[in-house]
Amino acid sequence: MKVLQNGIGEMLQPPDLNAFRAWNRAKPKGLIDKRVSEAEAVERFIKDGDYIGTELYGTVRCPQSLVNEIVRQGKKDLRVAGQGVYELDILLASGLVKALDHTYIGMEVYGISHALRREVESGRVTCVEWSNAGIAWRFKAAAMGVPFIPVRSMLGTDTLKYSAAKVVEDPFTGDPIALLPALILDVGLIHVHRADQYGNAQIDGISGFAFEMARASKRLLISAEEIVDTELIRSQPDRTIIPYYLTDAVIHAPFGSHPGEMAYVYERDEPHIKAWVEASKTPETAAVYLDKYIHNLHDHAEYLALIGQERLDQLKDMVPR
Amino acid sequence: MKVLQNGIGEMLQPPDLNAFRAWNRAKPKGLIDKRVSEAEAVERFIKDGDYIGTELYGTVRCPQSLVNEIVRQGKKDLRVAGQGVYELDILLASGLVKALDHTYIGMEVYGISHALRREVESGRVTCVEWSNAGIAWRFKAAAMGVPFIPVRSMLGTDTLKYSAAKVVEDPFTGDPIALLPALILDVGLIHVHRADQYGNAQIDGISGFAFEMARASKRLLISAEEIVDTELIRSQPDRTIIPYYLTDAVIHAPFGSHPGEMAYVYERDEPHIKAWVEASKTPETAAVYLDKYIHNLHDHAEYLALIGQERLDQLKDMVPR
Amino acid sequence: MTELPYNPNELLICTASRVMEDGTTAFIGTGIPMLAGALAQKMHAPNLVSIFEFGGTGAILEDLPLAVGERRSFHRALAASGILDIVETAQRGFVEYGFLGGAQIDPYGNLNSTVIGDHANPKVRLPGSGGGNDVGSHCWRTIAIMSHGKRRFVEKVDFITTPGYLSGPGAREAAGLPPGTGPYRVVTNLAVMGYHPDSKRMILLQTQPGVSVDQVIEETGFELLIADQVTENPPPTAEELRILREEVDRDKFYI
Amino acid sequence: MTELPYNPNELLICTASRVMEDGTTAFIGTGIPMLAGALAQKMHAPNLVSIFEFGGTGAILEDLPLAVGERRSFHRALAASGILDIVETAQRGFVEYGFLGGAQIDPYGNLNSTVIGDHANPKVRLPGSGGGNDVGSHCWRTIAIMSHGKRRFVEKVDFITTPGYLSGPGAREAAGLPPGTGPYRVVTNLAVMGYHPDSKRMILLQTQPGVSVDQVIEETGFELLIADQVTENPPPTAEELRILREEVDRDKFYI
Repeated sequence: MKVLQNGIGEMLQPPDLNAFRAWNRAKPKGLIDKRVSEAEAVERFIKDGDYIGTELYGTVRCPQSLVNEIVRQGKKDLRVAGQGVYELDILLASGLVKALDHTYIGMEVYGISHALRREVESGRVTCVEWSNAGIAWRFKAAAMGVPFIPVRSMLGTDTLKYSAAKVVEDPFTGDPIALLPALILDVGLIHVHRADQYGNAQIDGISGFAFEMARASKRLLISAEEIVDTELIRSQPDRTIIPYYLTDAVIHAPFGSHPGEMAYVYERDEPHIKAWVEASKTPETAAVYLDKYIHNLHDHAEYLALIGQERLDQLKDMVPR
Repeated sequence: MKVLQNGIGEMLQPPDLNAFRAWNRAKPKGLIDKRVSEAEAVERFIKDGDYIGTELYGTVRCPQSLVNEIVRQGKKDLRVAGQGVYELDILLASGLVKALDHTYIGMEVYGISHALRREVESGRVTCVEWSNAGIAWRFKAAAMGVPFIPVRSMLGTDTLKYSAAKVVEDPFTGDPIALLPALILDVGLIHVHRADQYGNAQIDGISGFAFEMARASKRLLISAEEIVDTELIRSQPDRTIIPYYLTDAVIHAPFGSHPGEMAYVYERDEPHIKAWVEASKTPETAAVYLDKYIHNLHDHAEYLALIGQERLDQLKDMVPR
Repeated sequence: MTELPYNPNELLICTASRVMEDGTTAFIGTGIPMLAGALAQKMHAPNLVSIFEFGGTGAILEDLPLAVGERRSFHRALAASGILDIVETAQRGFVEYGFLGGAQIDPYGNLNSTVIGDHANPKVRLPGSGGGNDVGSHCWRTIAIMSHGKRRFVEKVDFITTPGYLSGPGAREAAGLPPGTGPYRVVTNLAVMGYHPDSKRMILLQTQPGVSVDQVIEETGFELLIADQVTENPPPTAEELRILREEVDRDKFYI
Repeated sequence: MTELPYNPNELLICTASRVMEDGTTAFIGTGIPMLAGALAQKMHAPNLVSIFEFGGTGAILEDLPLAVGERRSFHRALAASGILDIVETAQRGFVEYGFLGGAQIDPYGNLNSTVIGDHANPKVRLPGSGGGNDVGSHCWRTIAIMSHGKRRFVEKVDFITTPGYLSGPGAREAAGLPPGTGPYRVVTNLAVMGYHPDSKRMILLQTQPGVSVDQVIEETGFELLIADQVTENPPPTAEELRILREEVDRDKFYI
């Protein structure tokens, strides 16, 4: 089984499955009340230089209240699994990112990310390239507890050349196939529809890559629109996508995805997103935005107060019933 | 990336992912009414010598009405993914199996399978060995559309030696790791709680390996306790574990898992299972059982009539509400 | 030239929607592909199954999704799963069409959406592959939607983000990509192009209404093959425009 | 010897249940492990998390499951997923205890549940690995429950279905199995055994009530190491027996 090609990208987070096993063994398995504030969760579980990831992405079911708290506390030199929109744009504009396992950072229909351009073109942020599924597959490998996963994406392209993947000869067929290294996060951040105090979580609608990322994270912070009684979890165990033992902290975060949407609960705040797209065009205007919506506020409650109950109600009412 | 060990077991179904892709491309993608009887489904979609698999296993959510029809039509020389209890015991006792990718065939609390002993010790059935997860992982590889999957099971054992797996040196860490070949079924048989006429299916409770097997099957037969309107499917799309385009036939099979159980619907018929354990001890007594419950009956409706409405109601009533 | 009854986006959308056959599956990305897919569903392809990257399958595209993961992408869908179920479904060969875009395309349909200039020292850092590389690797037939110009249609892209035919015939298979897959059409404001079956190089098939072959050649930065008979793509019909404006994009988000 | 207040199965169940600590996870198989797990939950380990192979996590074991996939295995559970989520959770190192059985065991804890005689020409075809090999590969500490006898405790098993310490110290790691995992205890009707930290060979730790060390040696088909101080495993307590009979196995399915 020959190695045909080695990606030249840096392995930002080398996979050590045996260390991951030892870490997981030591995690508490009892039913413990894990509810904390955003401030406490970020303070206790995220360190400068950590490798973090956010799910789903910045305008859809995004752990935005946690991302805002990371910016507020100025956790820096972060390495980030880079598939995102608004949330990663905010981190980049705040100068907290050192390196990206990059697949897509942009503003979707609003085009390219100005923060990404500034940070990468200036050399302040380095990028290792992957495809969207490539990043999710790397989480899947970690979630399976194996060091790599075979895929047929990325082959023949510069995306693979500038990644840390390898191309090998499949020992069963002799054909070339890509092997992507497992990606184990120091911290995973996932926003869900509901969770109980122990960290059992449910998601409604598409689940993005929450299943894989939750299982690929050494520390897992779950923010939830709603905290529910464990009896609800036990009454429909097949709805549990994240079992409690994976979870380190549970944060009650109503409208936690704002300005992003939450399927069935509230719509995205389009004017707010557009406002950021405008503000992000220069460091100065971005700084004004970040001060107004993050630094000048103590917590998510003050953020929601600033957005205003009237607007939040509108976003709820926009959801088709 | 060195190959350190090659299993000496026969590759009963060599994985050809490119042929699988071409097959899947040709499957109809439109919404077509796929409802047929057990007889028509087995007649049209299963051939002598096919490689088949059943999910979950023979006393739990098992496609028993379809397995009984296979026996009734005498489809022979079957190659089977061998993780089962009652359902595979019935196939073995009927002499329809030629080879097994084997992990477990037994009667659970009632001990070993007499049919398995007779067929294998006589040399009529050959076995290639795997672990339970090993077989499911092979389905997962096929479901992913890749030729193999890395795992840390089976290493160092005769289970691997007598399988068709390989052990290679992980090119990222240098450690030995097992690669299991994808397992693509000619026909997969899965029993579910409810499906619509197009083959969109839902399962309540544990899902065993239905997700993986459905996606690893060239032809997929879905039997369902209940046929529901597609509007119900569309009203909760996150409950769809098997999307319609995977499905070739939809069979309405109330009590389709009998004598096995169906979670939340009916309990297992313990005395009936015990009766088979007794009957299976000799070819003669097994034949009497098979005549009574399969060959002397035209279809599943006659089978249910033989079991009797009173007994079926009891099995429903035994489910805790 | 007189005022046209449609705008450039409307032309692109109608052209792309006509490319898709009924009863097949299409991997739908943000923007114009969504409108093309929705229009096709309402015109000639009622059984076109829309597949969205982050998990939506078979959604009814009543309202226009603004993002591939948002709730409209699984509105009354037949299934709502996750990104890997979707991409693995494509990897298994279930997805016929895929839509792609990029800042640069070369004669073999290779696309760049990663970087202008050197990767280590970029002139312009672009958003990156996203799902593009996955779509370009696994879908049977990919359709690139571009705005036509010399700086976008180049002999050599700065970075191959998404595989076209790579270096030419046989190159995809040699790289391990699934046989029989690859670029199918390029739809631009000036023309519709395909690929020569033997050389796998881009070939002009249709010009957009009022556009000459010479114009297309002029705006293309590499030697473009020309079909024996280049036809003119019919302009958007009144029915297409009505559905597009009144049903598909009521809020005029894109058009 | 007078009539004992408990039967052999009750002794095995109580002994196995005592081995499990609270606040950990146990991969529960059909039969005696289920009763041991349920008893432990009701005795000293209320926070012992039961994990069933086919998807049940954290079930309340009110009624006794007859099979690892049946509805009692996810009764009021915290999660009901599938076999691969469970085994991959073990592969990620989350599962502390695993229960195993077999027809033969050797001094290194290797187990045979596949075949007696030659694989190509078997004397007795056994049920096979099932989840055994997975449990023995991924769980941190495995507990084998056997009935003690010369024909079961053999110098060399006919077939290594499930890995113990294989050929001895370092062999699991050399084979690629996760470091720090392996056989922990063997619970039989005659004794409780562990493994020597250096040689990884089976060592007698406890005798069952009324059983002598010589008896155990006599019934073991290989040289058994003997701990400096072999204690006697206390007989099942009245409380253990009451809970076992009145709550865990009301229907007397196993006892």
